[in-house]
This record gives sequence, structure tokens and C-alpha cells, in this order.
Amino acid sequence: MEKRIYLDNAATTRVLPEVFETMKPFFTEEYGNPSSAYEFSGRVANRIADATEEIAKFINAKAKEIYFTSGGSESDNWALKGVADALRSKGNHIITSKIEHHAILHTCEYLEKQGYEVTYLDVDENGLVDPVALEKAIRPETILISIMFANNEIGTIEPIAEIGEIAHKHGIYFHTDAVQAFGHVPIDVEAMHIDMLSASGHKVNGPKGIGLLYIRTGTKISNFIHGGAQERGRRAGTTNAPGIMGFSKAVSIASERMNERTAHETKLRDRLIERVLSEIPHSRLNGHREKRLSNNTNFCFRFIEGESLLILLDKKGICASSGSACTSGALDPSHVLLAIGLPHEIAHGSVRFTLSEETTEEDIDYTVESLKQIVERLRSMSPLYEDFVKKEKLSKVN
Amino acid sequence: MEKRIYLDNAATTRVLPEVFETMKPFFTEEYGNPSSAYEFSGRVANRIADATEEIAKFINAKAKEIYFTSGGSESDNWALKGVADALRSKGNHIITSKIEHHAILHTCEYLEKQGYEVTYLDVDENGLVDPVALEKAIRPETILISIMFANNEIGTIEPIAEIGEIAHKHGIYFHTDAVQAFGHVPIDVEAMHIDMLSASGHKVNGPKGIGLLYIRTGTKISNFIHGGAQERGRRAGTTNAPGIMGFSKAVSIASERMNERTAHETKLRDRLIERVLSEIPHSRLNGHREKRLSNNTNFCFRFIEGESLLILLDKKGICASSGSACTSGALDPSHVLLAIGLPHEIAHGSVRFTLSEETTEEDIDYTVESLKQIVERLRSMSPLYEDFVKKEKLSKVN
Amino acid sequence: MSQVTEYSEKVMDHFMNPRNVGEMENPSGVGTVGNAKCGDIMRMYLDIDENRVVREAKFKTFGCGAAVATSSMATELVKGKTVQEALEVTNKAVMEALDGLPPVKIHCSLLAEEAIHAALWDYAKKNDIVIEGLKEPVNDIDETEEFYKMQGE
Amino acid sequence: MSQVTEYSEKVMDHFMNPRNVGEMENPSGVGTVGNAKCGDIMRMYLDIDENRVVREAKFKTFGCGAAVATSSMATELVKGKTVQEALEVTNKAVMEALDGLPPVKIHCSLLAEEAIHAALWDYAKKNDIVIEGLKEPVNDIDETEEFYKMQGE
Ligand SMILES: Cc1ncc(COP(=O)(O)O)c(C=O)c1O
Ligand SMILES: Cc1ncc(COP(=O)(O)O)c(C=O)c1O
Repeated sequence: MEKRIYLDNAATTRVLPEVFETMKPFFTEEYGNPSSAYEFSGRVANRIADATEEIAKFINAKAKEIYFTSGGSESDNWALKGVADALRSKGNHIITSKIEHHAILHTCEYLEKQGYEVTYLDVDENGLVDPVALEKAIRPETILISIMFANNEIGTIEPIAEIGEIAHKHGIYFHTDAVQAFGHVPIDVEAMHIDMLSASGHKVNGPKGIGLLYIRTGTKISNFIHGGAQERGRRAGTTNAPGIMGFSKAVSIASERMNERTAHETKLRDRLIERVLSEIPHSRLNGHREKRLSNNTNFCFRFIEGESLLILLDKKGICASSGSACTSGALDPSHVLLAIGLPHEIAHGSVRFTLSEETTEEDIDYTVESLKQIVERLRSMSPLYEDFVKKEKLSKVN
Repeated sequence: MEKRIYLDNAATTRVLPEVFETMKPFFTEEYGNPSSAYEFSGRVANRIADATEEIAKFINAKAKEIYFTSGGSESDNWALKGVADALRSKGNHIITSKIEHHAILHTCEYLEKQGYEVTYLDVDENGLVDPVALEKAIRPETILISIMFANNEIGTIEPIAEIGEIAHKHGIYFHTDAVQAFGHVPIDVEAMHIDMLSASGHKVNGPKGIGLLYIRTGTKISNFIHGGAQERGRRAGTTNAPGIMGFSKAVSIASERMNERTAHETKLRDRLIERVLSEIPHSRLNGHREKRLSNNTNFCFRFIEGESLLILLDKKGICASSGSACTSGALDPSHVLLAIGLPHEIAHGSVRFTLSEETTEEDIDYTVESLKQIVERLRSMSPLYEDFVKKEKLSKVN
Repeated sequence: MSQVTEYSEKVMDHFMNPRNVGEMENPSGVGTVGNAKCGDIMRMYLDIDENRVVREAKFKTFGCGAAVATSSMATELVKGKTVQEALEVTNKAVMEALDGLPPVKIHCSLLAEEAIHAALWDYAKKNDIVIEGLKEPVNDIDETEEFYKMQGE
Repeated sequence: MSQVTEYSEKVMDHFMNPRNVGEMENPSGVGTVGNAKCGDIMRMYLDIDENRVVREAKFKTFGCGAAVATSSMATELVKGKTVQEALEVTNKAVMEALDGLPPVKIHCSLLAEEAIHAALWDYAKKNDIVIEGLKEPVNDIDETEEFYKMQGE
């Protein structure tokens, strides 16, 4: 068998066998439409009710506050456009950050075209939003604050409870894109004053094509997908029963094993960080050293471009990414790395390794050894490195 | 084992075992994100490219005109809102029919609130849209015509090619909600002048949570779900690889077996219709007798209310529905039956049986026998029937 | 959401095995309430003895499972009661006796209450008596006339 | 869409086994084009003999797989050619020799063409000759200066 070390768990994760087993009967056996009146469907509806309960519990919400969607992107779109539409008469100002996922940023750009105003908060060199700056950005016409729970590229975890507190104090809705944090970090929508929260199944070893938007009871938000009366009349479309069942199972497992998994990942993450920084010259870790997801690392290697690095890693069986998977067709350097202050050419040379509970120490060591070879090889081909070496020599002579 | 005769294939269908087998590896093995750069994901991307090709071929479209969504509702929302947004400066008028699915109707109502004007065309007593009336409804500011391919409740197939011709002649975009027709009726987007078409996986023995919007090259339509660059930059969200693979497999099977299946279903459908109408007094078939989906029957039984009928059918192991599954929580009688001219109280008493290729003659006969008993039982409890019988007696005396 | 799974066992029992279905020759009182437009019509027959005690109750109902079950339960509840007691059989009492109803079905229990009132009103009228606290029921089943105009059978 | 699966075998071969990587002491001409902001920098060294024939070519590239492959192919294509012939090695020629490039990578082949021109320009300037049809290349790699301001290592 080909060697494969999958270190792109921020892009998507493997569906766990237990999750798959949970979904399985809902394809060819228990295929009834949960909205139908007969018992064959009613029992599916009952299973979904339990599954929803399970997920709600996980973030300290009520089952009736969980609305299933097709994934994180839809949830983000719904939260922003839905609140913008519902509160149009109240105000037209939204606050977000410069390092949000494109599902937030491009939706904000769309809303700007519709006459809304958006403040994109700066972040510091570690990718942290400053709550003081956020509070200052609030205006009378501010209707929504949307700050991601944890960044998908650099793994930085934002001060969500603090931000929630501020939003709450000012009576402004607070949405958080928790697609990367959900299942990885404890979340309590009550304690953190979260009014809306986006999550996605495939980032937590659940299936693709299912996500959720938590909406606090009483929140004014327009529907996004209009049609049938599914999801208590708020999100149309035949209920994706296998998707929900799988998502819920993935959440129970994540919940059960969170401590264990976080410890395992953190140990390996730190090993990877320490070995890279000490063994590969001119390398840099992006994102906050401590306030970061347990499975995330993101490095820059000077004088080297990211894609070349990725291809050579791929040839060694290592799956990694530069920036987010959804923009990998694009040539633009990461907006996140630019926002933390990296110049374009360094932003081009970043690589993200995101671990899972299945990652082993051998995987990490193999990755470091491979990286060392590849970086050396690419530097030997780099005109920028050539210039650098010559300058160094010159400065030594002088 | 409990007896079960599933006659609600318009609500949702069973995932075929071959379809499930096709999807299976993409959960726990080939789980790579098709947008990622490495080979582990690239091979998924290649499989998806082939699968898309397969689907495109089926409706005589090009692969790059197929955009995957989360289902029929999202596709309908996208088509209407996307065109409305993109052509706002050109006009604000949309033409549709009174018997569309709620995913169209509720979206139209939303658009009306945003300042668009919508003409809801009447249909005749069989549920047919009149192309002459449609052409008359066209105004200079008409930007979109959206007429469903086949109705989900009464199965009537609309004159799509004729409507496409008219739309084409006037240079107006034509969208068709083909969720019920796709996979059941031959569709040719070229010959029928269709610019946009909605379809859903779970209605053709594919999985839930996946659908598509066909968009003819060059059609001006804004994005609906903003974010990552998936679906050629037009629909954000991590690609639902298992969903697409399953959908495509379902389409190949549907394509392969269409003639055979249609013949089988038509024979049983006609048997059901003939036996019901001849053996149950005061029964009525809704929808067009010939221009109807091969698997659809929809009956009214006078003096009887639908839900009671459904529960008693359910007790006999027969899964059927009244109206559409997505509104089964609602108390309103079907807007479709009202549109074809039935009074409210009769619209309340309708039952839809939708067959599949797995339906047998025994199933049909068992259903007819059960219906006869149930209808008799409910009539014996009905004050309306009591009145009717008394009137009949009176009129015989006189 | 599935209705069937939301019905209590009691509701299902009274729907599947409704008590006191039928007509009555020469009832002491009969009342019909609801309209087919809304999907529910209940008719209740009462046989009331000289002590103003409900000796027998019968019903016929056009409607959903909850409509049938509430009618059935209502007839059970009024049997053996004086007309004054029967008047106090509220929709809440019917619902409770059925272990509750799904929210969208609460109107069925109101209809059952009205059906009792309508039958009592008819009884009072026929016997030219006044039952304290009983108001004239609103009869709104005229629209069922539409029913007979049905076409295309 | 995955880039790797979109690269032709030829591109992958020239990326994995690039021909003529390296520097050159005292080249007849050397040119550097592109900028790190856009993610690609190519430097090409040419050794040109007295008959104005390219004897040797070397390159160094900072960039994606396609950038490396086009540089590699460009050096191969110019070797053995006269400067006038080398000038006619267009981006199209490079692309064709590589069995095509994904649309988003076409700019890499343009860069390779520019790199040849830049090296030839340097050669012409050093030798004070005019190569017909050769224009002064636009050097826009200044921004790489920014690179050295990198912090936080
Ligand atoms: C005609 C029609 N349009 C749209 C839909 C919505 O499709 P989905 O439930 O897949 O969102 C349905 C089915 O529910 C339908 O029958
Ligand atoms: C932070 C963040 N938000 C939103 C998304 C979008 O989620 P999905 O791909 O499930 O639509 C992602 C992942 O792609 C993400 O990392």
C-alpha cells in the first residue's frame, strides 16, 4: 500500500467507522422522509429528535435551537444574510474580522453591495482580535458581530467569551463561525453569550454535506432557504437523515474523547513545532503559540513557495495544505497571513499541517525529515535564497 | 417482519444498494477534500468530474453547466433569487404558476417583499399551465419564467418544451423545477430551451442532501451561498463527494432503466387508478389522466378527511401521503388541489400513492382492498356521508 | 414532524377504537359544529333522561385522528353526567383525558367542547328550558354545501 | 480543483527532475523576472559562445510547480539555439513542449519567456550589441526587498 500521512484535518476529516455505521441504515432501509405521517417515517423523526438533543447538549443549547443546514458555508450565509434582512430597519452595520473564512468575508462583500456597512477588524501578529478595538467599532446602527471561534489557517482561538460579553452588553447579536472549533474546544453558548453559531459535520469526523446553525430562541433572523416546513419552518429541504445521524454520532464521540484527543494532538503538535523551528533554519510558526487549536500548525519557510513544497510533500505521501482548501485554485496569498502582517512573498510560502487523533509520533518525525529534505532542495533552486546567501557572505566580509 | 408497502416515492426514495456501494468508499477511505492539491484528493476530484459528466449527459448539458447544491429547495432558491439579483436593473417581474412547490412559491413571496412582482398563473382542472396565458403574462420587465416540469402532488407533466420555446422567443430566462421529473421523464435542456433546472438526489433513489442546479452557460445569475471557490466559484461549501457520487450513480441507473421502469410503473399505476375509480364510489382522480408521471396517483374520497385515511393505511403497512411531505405538519389543504378547482373540504380528503420500480401488483391489490375497507369505515363515521345518504333517500322518495 | 408519532397512546386508541360512534333515532339533542373547509366536522347526539342525566351519547366526525379521538372521548365524558355537569366538560378536560394533544391539534378539543354545547343547546331548545351558562353555538357548517358541487367524479 | 491532477506528466517530470538548475559563474547574460508578491521569480543564466549560440543555460526559480517546470523547459529549449532563435522561444512553445498548462498557470509560461528575454538583454547590453526584436524587460522584483523585513523568526 502507498504511504499516506494525512495532515489536512482542517480541510476535511475521515468519517469514523462508528459514524458510518450509524448512518448506514438510513440509506437503504430507514429511508423514510422524517416529515411524513406514517410510522416508517415517524421512527426516523424520533431518531433525529434524539440526535439533535445530543448535539444541543454538547454546546449547552436546546434542541429546538439547532437548525440543520448543508454545511458551514450555508450556516455562515444564513446567519449574516438572515440577520441583515431581519434587522434592516434597525441598522445596517456589521462587525467582523479580517481573518474570517471566505464564507463570512464574501458574504459581507455581498451585503456591502446591498447597502450594508462592514467593519473588518484588524488582528494582531498572532491573529487575535482585540476586544477593546471591537467595542470601539460598535455604532448605534450595529446589528451583528461575527467573529470566528478559531481560525482555519493558523489555528488561533479568539477570545469568544469576552466578545460575547461585549455584544451582550450592547444588545447586539453575536454570531461565531465555529466550524474549526466545534468538537475540538469546549463551547458553551450560554456562558459565552453566543446568539448564533455555525458548525460543519465533515470537520469533526462526520459526513460532508451537513452542518448546523445554532440560533438562540428569540433571535430575529429571516429564513435563507425558503420552501417546505422542515426545521420548524426555518430551513426548507428534505431532512438529510443519514447526515444528521452521522453528525450527531461524530459529536458524541468528539465529546466523549475530547480531553484524551486534545492531549494527544497537543503533544504531537508541539513536537512538530519544536522540531521544525529548531531543525529548519528560516522557518516561522504562524498563529498564537498557546491560544491555538490542538491539531493546528502553520509554518512559513523563507525563500520557498508553497505549492512546490506541497507537491513534494505529496510525493512523499504527506497530505498538507497551504491556506484553505476552498481557495487552492486561487493564486492569491492567504488573506489571513497578510492580516497578521506577513509580506506577500512569505505568505506564499506557508504550509499548514493539521493533525487528528489518528496521527502518530512516527508520522510527525517522518514529516519533519521529509520537510528538511524538501526545504533544502527547494532553497537550492531559489533565486531568493541565492541572493540571501550572497548578502550574508558580503555582510560577513564587511 | 412487519408488512410495509412504500407508496410515497414522491416524498423520498430508497437509496439503491448499488448507489450505496458507490458512495461507501468516500466516507471512511477516499475522504479527501476534492479541492485540495494532493493526489489523495485529486483522485476524488477526478471521480467527481466523471460523475458530473454522467449527469450532464443525461439532460444533454455540459459538465461545466452542472452545479451541485444541497437539494431541490436550495436549487430553486438559488435560481430565483440569483436571477432576480443579477437582473434587478433589467426588470422585476417573474412568472410562475399556482401549483409550484413551496420552494418556489415561498421564495416568490420573499421576492415580492423585496420589491419584485410575481404573476402566479392559473392551471386548468388537470393542473396544466396554459402556454397562451403564459405568453400573455409576459411584460417588458419580465426577467424569469419558472414552471415546474411535473407536479409533486398530482403528477401532471407541464408542456415544458412549449414554454421553453416561448421564453426563448421573448429572450426571457426559463427555469424549471424538475425535482419530480428528473430521472423519470426524458429531459433535454437544449431541445426544451431550459436555461436553469433544479433536481434532487433523493427523489431518484440517490441520497438525501444533494441536488443540482443546471445553469446554461452565459446565464446571468448571482451566487447564493458565498464563500470558497467550489463549483467553479459559484457555490461555496466543501464538496459533498459521497453525495455527488451517489447521485450520479442513481442517475446512470435511472437513465439505463427508464423505459423498463416507466412501463412497469405505468401498468401498475393504471391498475390502481382503474380499480379505485370503479370499486370505490365517490372517488376521483386528481391530475391529468395521460400527461402524468408514470408513478403518480392522487385520489379524493368524498366525505372523508385525509389524515384519518393515512393513519389507517399506515396501520395496514401502507405508506402514503396527502399533499407534500414538507407541509404535513400544516393544516391547510393542498394549494395544488385548490388550484385545480377542488373545494376545500375535498382538498382535505386527498391521498397520493406514488409507486417505484419495486412496487408489485400484489402491493397494488392489497392497497385497493385496504382502501375499500378504510373508506367504508370512515364514511360510516362521517356526518357528511350521513347527510348525503339522507338526501339521496329523500330525492329517491320525491 | 410526524403526526402519528406525536399522538399519545390514548389518542391512538380512541381513534382506532372510537367509542359511541353512530347515529341516534330521536335524540334528546343533536348538534353539529365545525366546517369542512377547516377539515373537521363533529356531530353529537345526546339521549337525556327525565332527571337531566345523559343516558347515552353518540357521534359522527369528519376529521383528522385527533378530531375522532376528541369526539370519542367527549361522548365518554358526558355519559352519566347531568346536563349541568356535561356543560363543564371543557376542551381541557378532553385533552387531559387523552393524555394531551399536539399543539396543532388543540382546536379539535375545542370543537369537541362546542359539539357538546351544540347538542345541549338543541336539547334545551326542544324542551324549552334554560341551561345556565350555555350560549347559542355558532353554526358555521354552511360551506359544506360547496361539497356537493364537486365535479369530475 | 486539484492542481497536481491538472498538471501534465511532462510538467510533473520537469518539476520533479528539473533540467539545468543552478547558478553560473560569469554568465554571458543573466536575467531575473517576476516578483515574490505574485509568487513567482525566475532567474536565467545563459552561456553564449562567439557564434552567438547558447552553449549552456541554467535557472533558479521561486514559484509553483508550473513555474519550475516552465523554467526547466525554457532552458532546454534555448540550449543550442542562436540568440535570434532563442528570442523566438515563446510562452506558447514552452507550454506546448510541456503538453499544456492549467489555465491559472499560463502566466508561468509568460514568465519563462520573459526570463529568456531578460538574460538576452543583459547579454546584449554587456556586449553592446542589438538583438533585433528584443525589448528591455520590465524588472519588477523590487518588492522582494520587503522579504527581508520579515519578522518573528
Ligand atoms: C417539485 C419539488 N420541488 C422541490 C422539492 C424540494 O426538494 P428537496 O426536498 O430535495 O429540497 C420537492 C420535494 O420535496 C419537489 O417535489
Ligand atoms: C472557519 C470555517 N468556516 C466555514 C467553513 C465552510 O464549511 P463547509 O465547507 O462545511 O461549508 C470552513 C471550512 O471549509 C471553515 O474552516
